[in-house]
Formats: sequence, structure tokens, C-alpha cells
Amino acid sequence: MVRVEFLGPISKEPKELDIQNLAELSEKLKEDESLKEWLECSAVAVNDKLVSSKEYPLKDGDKVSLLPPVCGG
Amino acid sequence: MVRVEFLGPISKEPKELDIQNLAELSEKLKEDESLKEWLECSAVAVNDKLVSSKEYPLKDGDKVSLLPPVCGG
Amino acid sequence: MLELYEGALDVPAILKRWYEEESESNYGAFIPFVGTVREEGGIDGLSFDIYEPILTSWFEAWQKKAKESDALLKMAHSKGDVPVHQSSYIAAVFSPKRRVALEMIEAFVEDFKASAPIWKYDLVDGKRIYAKERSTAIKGSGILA
Amino acid sequence: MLELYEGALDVPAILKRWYEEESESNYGAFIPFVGTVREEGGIDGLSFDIYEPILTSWFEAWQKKAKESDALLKMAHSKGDVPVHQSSYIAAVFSPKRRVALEMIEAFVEDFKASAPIWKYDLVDGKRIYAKERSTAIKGSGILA
Repeated sequence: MVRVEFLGPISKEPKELDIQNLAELSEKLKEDESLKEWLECSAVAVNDKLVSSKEYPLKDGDKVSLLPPVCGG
Repeated sequence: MVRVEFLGPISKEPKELDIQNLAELSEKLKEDESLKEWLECSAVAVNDKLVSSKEYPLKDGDKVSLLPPVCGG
Repeated sequence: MLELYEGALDVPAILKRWYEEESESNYGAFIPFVGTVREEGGIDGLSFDIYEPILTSWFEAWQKKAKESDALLKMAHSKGDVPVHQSSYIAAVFSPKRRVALEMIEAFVEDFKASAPIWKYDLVDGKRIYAKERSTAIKGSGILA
Repeated sequence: MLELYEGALDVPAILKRWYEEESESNYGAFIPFVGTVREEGGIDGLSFDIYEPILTSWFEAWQKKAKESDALLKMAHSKGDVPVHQSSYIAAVFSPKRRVALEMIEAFVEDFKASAPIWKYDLVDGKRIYAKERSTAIKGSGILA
């Protein structure tokens, strides 16, 4: 299972999903209409490292984080 | 009379000179061999304002300052 | 060198401590950048969420880069609520050289704004409102869309 | 806003006072630049001569320029001797805006280095040696040559 966390202002509980890569995650999350705007503007980290490809493979125990637009300072 | 001051590391006493402009001052100061290197690298202020032309006129009571290369901080 | 605090920062105390920590390190230039909450749009303050694991690795990558120029970075940021006219952010660079310090503080602060995993909310009438229009999507965002 | 001190600066005290002076002014960014005497070339310290009338007018021209961007400048500098590892210079900008502050501190410090009528001497074995090779001729120099 892969744990998916939604950071900052995305008010969603974490999910545990049985998926093999980010492309599959994308399909699952698109089913949730309330996530649509966040998917377009969020970055993705796997095990706390930002990743840039949807083909990124996932394995059992991985943590995926969605990072919406930031504004520190 | 015009008062001429030598600032910072130029170790010269101030002079009182009877001159009409900076060109005349230049002639007078060139007589002092020890000032040669300073004339080449110093800026000139008249009454505490930097000036950029040798034709700058001087009048009785003016103060001319020579400012050698700077390094604040 | 990355310090997170609940609420507003005690800026004089942090600057004093950082300055004194490096007093024998032979740095010629020290440039802190202090960010203070402005009173505007009727807000009572700002509030911050931080995702620490990625903030820490982002900061460590910058520290490594700074070290290559013999420079050192320090940073402090608030978590939670910070009232107007109080400060939520200090970034600082120490360097032997003025030019390195001036260029690094600018590059660091700008990358911080664009990349650090911190989310900002306006505090209005006791509510936390995500400052969406002032926020920046992290580079590479949207791959799940 | 231009402060001259005999000897080394008390950096924490000056930064604290400046920060607190502007705590209600609604500036969002505060960037001090602190210059510290480096131990190098066997010097015991640096010594400074300042020509105050022209330094004051140079600073006031910058203050006017800062005001046009709603920013504020403060500056402190040492006169006389400053031992190694102590500080001789603080320049600071306050601004509502981060970009203005970052650009102004850089431009101000660089123009200060090129134009402010301050002369620096190395202190070696109790002697004051003009730091000629590190000094910069003011723009327009040489008209009397």
C-alpha cells in the first residue's frame, strides 16, 4: 500500500492506496472532483523527495505528498 | 583667498591660495612633486560638493577639498 | 541552522545570537533578511503551515551550495499565527566576501519564496484563509493533472 | 539615520534599536548589511577616517531616492580603530516590498564602497597603513592632474 498525504490548505485526510506508479495515482485522485483544482497546481513528493515524472514507480510503504502553491516568509 | 584641504591619507597641511578656478589650482599643486600621485587619483569638492570640471570658478572664501581613493565598510 | 518557532520571532535575540555565534569565524559580511507581517487588507495577522521534512532537505541543499562559496546560511521561520507588525521569517548569509553575500541572500530569499514548503493564511475574524493568489506553484507542479 | 561611532560598533544593540524604531512603520522587509573586520595579512585591525560633510550629503541623496520607493535607509560606521573580528559598518534598508529591499541594499552598499568619503588603513605593529590597493578612486577623479 502507498500512503498519500495532502499538505497545507488541501483539507483531505490521508489515503492508503494500492497503486504502482504516479500515473495510477493520478487516475484515482481525478475521481474526486474536489481535488481537481489542487492536482493542476500541486507538486508531488515521493518519500519527501520532489519528483517530476508521472512514470515514477511506487512500491509498498512509499509515502506520496501533494504540495499546493507555497508562500513562506 | 581659497582654502585647500587634503583629506584622508594625503598628509599635507591646508593651504590658503589666491586663485580664480580649479585650473589655476592644478598649476599650483603640480609644483609640489609629492602631490603628483594624489592629483591623478583624487576627486575634488568645492564647498563640500563634488565637481567634475577644471573650469569650475572659485571665489574668495571657497573651500576646495581633495578626496583620494576611498574604501569604507 | 534552520530554526522553527511557534508564533512570532524574537528578531533582536535571534540576530544577536547568530552574530555572536560567528564572531570568531572571520566572515567579513553578514546579511540578514527579516520579513515582517504587514497590516493590509484588514488582516489581524498571518498563519503558517510548514512541511518540515522537505523544508529541511531544501535548506540543506542550499547550505551545501553556500559552503562551496565559503559562505554559511541561517534561517528562522514561524509556525502558526503571527500578528501584524511582528516578524515570521529571518534568512541570513555570512560570507568572507561582500559580493558573494549580496548575491546569495537575494538568490536564497527568492528561491525560498518559490520553493520552500510553507503555506500562508490570512487571519481575518478568527478564520484562516489560504493566501492562494499570493502563492506560487512549486516548479514541476501539475504532473498528476 | 546616519550614525558615526568612535571604534567598533555594538551590532546587536544597533540592530535591535533600528528594528524596534520601525516596528510600527508597516515595512515588510528589513535587510541590514553588517561589515566585520577580517583577520588577514597579519593586521591587528583597521582604522577609518571619515569626511563627514560629504558623507552626510551622499547619504541624504540616497535617503531621498529610497523615499521615492517608500523605503528607508539607516547606516552606522566606525571612526578610528576597529580590531579584527569586530564590525565597522552597518547599512540597512526597510521597505514594504521584498524586491525593492533586495535591490536597494545591493545598490546602496556598492555605491557606498565606490563613493563614500571614508579612508581605510591597516593597523600593523601600531602603525596606520593606507589601504591604497583596496581603495577606489571616486568617479570624476583626476581633474587636477
